[in-house]
Amino acid sequence: MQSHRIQKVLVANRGEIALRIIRTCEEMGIRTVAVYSEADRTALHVRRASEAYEIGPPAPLESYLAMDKIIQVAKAAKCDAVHPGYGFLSESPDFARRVEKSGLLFIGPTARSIRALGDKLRARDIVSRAGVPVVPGSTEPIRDLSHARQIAAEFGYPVLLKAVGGGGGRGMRIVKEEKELGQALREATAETRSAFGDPRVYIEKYLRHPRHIEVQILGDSYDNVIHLGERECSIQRRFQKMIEESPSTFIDDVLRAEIGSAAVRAAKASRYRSAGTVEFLVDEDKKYYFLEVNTRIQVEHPVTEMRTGLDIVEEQLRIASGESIRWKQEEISPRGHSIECRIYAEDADEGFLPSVGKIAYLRPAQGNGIRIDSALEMGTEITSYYDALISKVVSWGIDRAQAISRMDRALREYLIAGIKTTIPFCLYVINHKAFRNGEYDTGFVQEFSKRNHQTTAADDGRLIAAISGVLVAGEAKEAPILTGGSQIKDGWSGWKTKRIEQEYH
Amino acid sequence: MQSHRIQKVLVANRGEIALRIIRTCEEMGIRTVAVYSEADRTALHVRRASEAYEIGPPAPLESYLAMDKIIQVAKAAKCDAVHPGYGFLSESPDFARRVEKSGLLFIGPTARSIRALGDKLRARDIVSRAGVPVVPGSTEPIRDLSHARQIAAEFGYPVLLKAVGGGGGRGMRIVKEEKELGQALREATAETRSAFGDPRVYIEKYLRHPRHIEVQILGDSYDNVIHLGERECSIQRRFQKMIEESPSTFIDDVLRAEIGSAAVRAAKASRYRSAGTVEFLVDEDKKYYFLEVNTRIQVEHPVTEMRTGLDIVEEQLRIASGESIRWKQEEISPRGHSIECRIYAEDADEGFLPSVGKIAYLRPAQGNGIRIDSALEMGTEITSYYDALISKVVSWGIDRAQAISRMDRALREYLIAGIKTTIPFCLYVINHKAFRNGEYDTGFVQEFSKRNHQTTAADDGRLIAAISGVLVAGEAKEAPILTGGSQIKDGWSGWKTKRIEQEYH
Amino acid sequence: MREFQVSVGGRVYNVRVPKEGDTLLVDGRDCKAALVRVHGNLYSLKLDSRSYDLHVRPDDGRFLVLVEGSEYEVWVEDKSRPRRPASVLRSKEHKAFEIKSPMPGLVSSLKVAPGARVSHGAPLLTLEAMKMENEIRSPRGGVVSEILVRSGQSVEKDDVLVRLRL
Amino acid sequence: MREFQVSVGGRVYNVRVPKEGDTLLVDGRDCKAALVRVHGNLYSLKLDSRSYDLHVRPDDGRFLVLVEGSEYEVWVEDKSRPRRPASVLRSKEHKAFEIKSPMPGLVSSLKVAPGARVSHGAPLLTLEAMKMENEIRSPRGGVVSEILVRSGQSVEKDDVLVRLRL
Repeated sequence: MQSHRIQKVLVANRGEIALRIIRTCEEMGIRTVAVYSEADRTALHVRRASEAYEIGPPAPLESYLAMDKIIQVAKAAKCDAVHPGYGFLSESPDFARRVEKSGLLFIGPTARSIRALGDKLRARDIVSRAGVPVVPGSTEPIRDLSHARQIAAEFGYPVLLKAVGGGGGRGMRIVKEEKELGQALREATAETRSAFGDPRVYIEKYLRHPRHIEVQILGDSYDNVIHLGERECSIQRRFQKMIEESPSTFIDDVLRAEIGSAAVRAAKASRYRSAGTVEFLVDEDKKYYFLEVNTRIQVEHPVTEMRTGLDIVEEQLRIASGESIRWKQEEISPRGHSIECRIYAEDADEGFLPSVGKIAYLRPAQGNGIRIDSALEMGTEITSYYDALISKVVSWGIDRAQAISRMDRALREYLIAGIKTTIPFCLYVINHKAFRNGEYDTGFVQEFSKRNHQTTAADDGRLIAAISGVLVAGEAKEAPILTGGSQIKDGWSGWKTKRIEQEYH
Repeated sequence: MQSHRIQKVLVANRGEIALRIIRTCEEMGIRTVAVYSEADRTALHVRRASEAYEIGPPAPLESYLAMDKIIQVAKAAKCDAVHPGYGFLSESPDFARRVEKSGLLFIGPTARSIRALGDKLRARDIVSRAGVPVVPGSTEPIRDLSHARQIAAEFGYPVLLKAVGGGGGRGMRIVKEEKELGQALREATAETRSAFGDPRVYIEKYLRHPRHIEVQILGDSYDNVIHLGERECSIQRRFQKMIEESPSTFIDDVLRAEIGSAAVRAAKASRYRSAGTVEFLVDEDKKYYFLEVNTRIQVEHPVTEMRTGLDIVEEQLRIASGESIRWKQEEISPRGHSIECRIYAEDADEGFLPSVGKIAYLRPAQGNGIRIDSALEMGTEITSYYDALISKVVSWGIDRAQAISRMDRALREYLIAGIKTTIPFCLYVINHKAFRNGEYDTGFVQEFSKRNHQTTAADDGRLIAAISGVLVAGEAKEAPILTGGSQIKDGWSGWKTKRIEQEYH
Repeated sequence: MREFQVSVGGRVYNVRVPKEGDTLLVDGRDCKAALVRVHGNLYSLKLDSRSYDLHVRPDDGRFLVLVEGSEYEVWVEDKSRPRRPASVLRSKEHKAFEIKSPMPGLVSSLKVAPGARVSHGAPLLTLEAMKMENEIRSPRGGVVSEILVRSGQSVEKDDVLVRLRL
Repeated sequence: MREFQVSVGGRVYNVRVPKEGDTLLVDGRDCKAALVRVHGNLYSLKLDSRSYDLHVRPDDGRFLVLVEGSEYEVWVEDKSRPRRPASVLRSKEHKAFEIKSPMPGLVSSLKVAPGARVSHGAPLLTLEAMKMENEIRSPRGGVVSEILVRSGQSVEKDDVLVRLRL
């Protein structure tokens, strides 16, 4: 493969990841082309790109998933490469193939790798041949209920039904006992078909209290692979990650090195190119099992960037242009601790109900050790067309305690008005004893939901809301109902220092 | 000295540095007390502090410089320490002494150190006894014009008149030849008296094309001193720094180590406690000369934090509480490159004329490698009462080129509407060939002003402004003057890719 | 002295505001409070000496108040004006209560029928949106007086789904 | 086709806007431009396929336009409406020109006298503010018709300092 300096990249995505890719391109002197749906006319990724083209209605199938239109724009705008981001077309081997057939570089793995690793059974086969342990499970798709019964019995309940055709928790079902198997199989098959156009499911042993630990890898076109350390992603809800951190508190340096080299072996076995993530489950006995490979930039990649100082998107662009990896494994020396909180437009107190609306006020957190990736601005409309992830807050600290304190400070500073967000939920988690002690597993959020916790220090918040309601109500009416005028005034004075909690709790 | 965990800190400052100190306190679980003038009722440092008290009218003498009121609030609010920030009372030995006499910890050096180092002649004497070279100059204050003539003749013109009583460029005058000496002496004396209440000036040899390089140091109460590497601050205007970076491109590792150890010697000679900065000039022959010690947190401290991972305010708080320094010199291993651009409310194209007004729109830059320290929010009033520094943009990169590219990207992303800012000027500098090559000295900005450069790519900007003026004018009138309605519309489409520069330049 | 009854998330406060001074009486206890507008709907509340950033949006007779990341619905009733007819606020808050769709979506199933007595947090129906099944729960207790949607129906944000009799 | 004359920082553009379509004629050259409002005074201009974030504040007959960090004063005159009397805009831009104080401060010295012919950039007076001596220079050429302040006088932001005859 010849080295080719990339001049212009089409970013086939939207939201924070599109903006994040555009930023790195701009820093590298690479021009960018944004594509956008009718719903995103004034989106930040559109305005920050060098050029932008509308490609269709809001529904993803007609815009961000419309391969033909996207490739057509890339060619018309004289791009030489396409970056798919995450989600949308990022793990479509067809898209990768068609991009490359059009004479454009695909910033990601080869179509062949995406296809091989996207078939979860094939991926398990490839990596287990490379000597990496996989979660015990079936080696072929489930044919019917009796086949499922037979395999489940072999591994023992609980078992997990999983999609062959794709990852990310879609189509997954936990089956605790045999009588649940029939319905779970029907649901999983239906969900899998609709998510991936492939109804095949297979069965894995369900590990109890596992930790989700993944390794960031980089591979080039010359069979070089290095890893950039691990991320712990056990704070999940319905298999969707919510909080990630690096390093993991659960593993020691010996296991860390072992998992890192297992990830490199897995990547080499699939001749992996570009940035990717090898996911593992680690059980209570600290045994690790390969889960899957995500063949794209990951939402949580910033925690690795904060620790290593590398720009993973830059490395992707360099690798795509034919460079070999610039770093030797021993040159990668992560520093400190990093945490990412995903901010979703959801109401955690109402079962994580999505929240839509216009951003009425925005004040991002800033300062030392805080990085925010988002495409929010005042006036941005959060719609139900797209993913509810609206912002990522990433903290770095010299140690885990500092990374947590900074995250806490940043989440309190961050104001997003107009929609409900998971900021209170994230505050709840990072201040929870189990999280502070690093003693949590993938069941954490489920426990939270079961116990019907409220994330908010409800009494305090309600009291403050009540008082401000009274005072604003006084102001809102043209004829002030609060005579004396001292409730809404231009300033304050006052010397009392007692905390309100002391009085009202 | 006994170790005493600090519980509550009064922050005797405003603006970005007050907010920055409050953030670290919050992260350390320390409560904060803000004081504010009538002009700052809704300032962010007031709202982010645990408690806040109004102390007087906008004029600094009646509020942020009012020692009595500040100490009174600190005691009434049961603080155990006072952080002075930079500027205002930070280098007043009287304030430090009075704080400590009130039973509060002063987060900074001892009053004795501040007094000794604040007297610039005494400081030169202390450090030169410790074997650190100082800029050639007089060892006593100037008595009168004939005394000045005699000393100037001894060192040869040009010479520099400098205040004995304080630093920061106040009262400084360059004298190129003898006939200018009389007026310069009068002006310097007057300015010095009004700035520091001390009319004494002295004479230093004026170095040609010097680089301003300073070393961040930390000292504790047990005579331990370490340094955190250097900062190059040669982009200055009227002796006010505008852009700083670390490491310096001008010195090699041998000189770097030498200057670092000279700084430590200088600090030890003055039994320095807390964070401080030892400033040097380095001439064309790479000879270095001690300039002065800044006995406080420095505006540009974030570039050191970005590289070392340390939080300098946290170290100040720990040292003030009686801890010894947590780090050995060999544990300090700076990584990558960092640059700070100071954003002033000034119009660089009009001789850096201050600009006042309300922030009409604010969109901070975000993303990988960018830290913004500011206390701006939409609606913030920029007044002429206080310093024109409204924001600091700090970038980090794995190397200098990346730190510059990221700064460039961030400055383009950063929107501050409603006042004029030095963002265009900073863009001009960091894209200037001399800066890119690292070949600049303290005369850079003066050269810029002399040549009457415009910072803006004027033609392009004017054309865009003109077109948007026409289109908004069309929208502004109730009856649209632009029939057809397609100029202001809800979206765009279009396929032309040529750049406007190609057409209009 | 004016008197208000304020309802927030199921809790009711009695707030008395004096003609002069900053000291409110909240459920009979002293509370020094002053509010200042920062910009637009952003306010700073100083309660004793602590300050809080608040975003307060008037919305359909109530206030949506953002406090430390959480949004509260606040209903304010001026008890000092008893001679006015029952206000809109009052009728909304105390007589009938409408549960609106928080987002556009597809009603996938109904969990209650008219006449059912529901408590705070009881599931009313599920809504498919953002690729997820979302349970809509009752924000307060009452009796279901009307269900305005059926399974399979598309709804827009703010469409009324269910009416409760309180 | 409507015709505008636009003055920005000493440069004058002739802009023709067609009744339909996005293609403007700027000084006779084609230019595909579409403006969309993002929020408040924030706009996004798409010029050919490039986009620019703009903040546009109407201010006293002109527009203050922020483009890539720099603020421009834009004066727009509608040439298609010749029958209207000379507008306020026009009189301000083309007949008399007022130089206002950009900030509160103290006039420390005057550099010109009435009747003086000044060119773009000529120093008019110095103003002490923010602890600095600031030179106020003429934003355009003309003849000083009136000086409204004297040395030692305090001025507020936007006080008129000098009037020019253009």
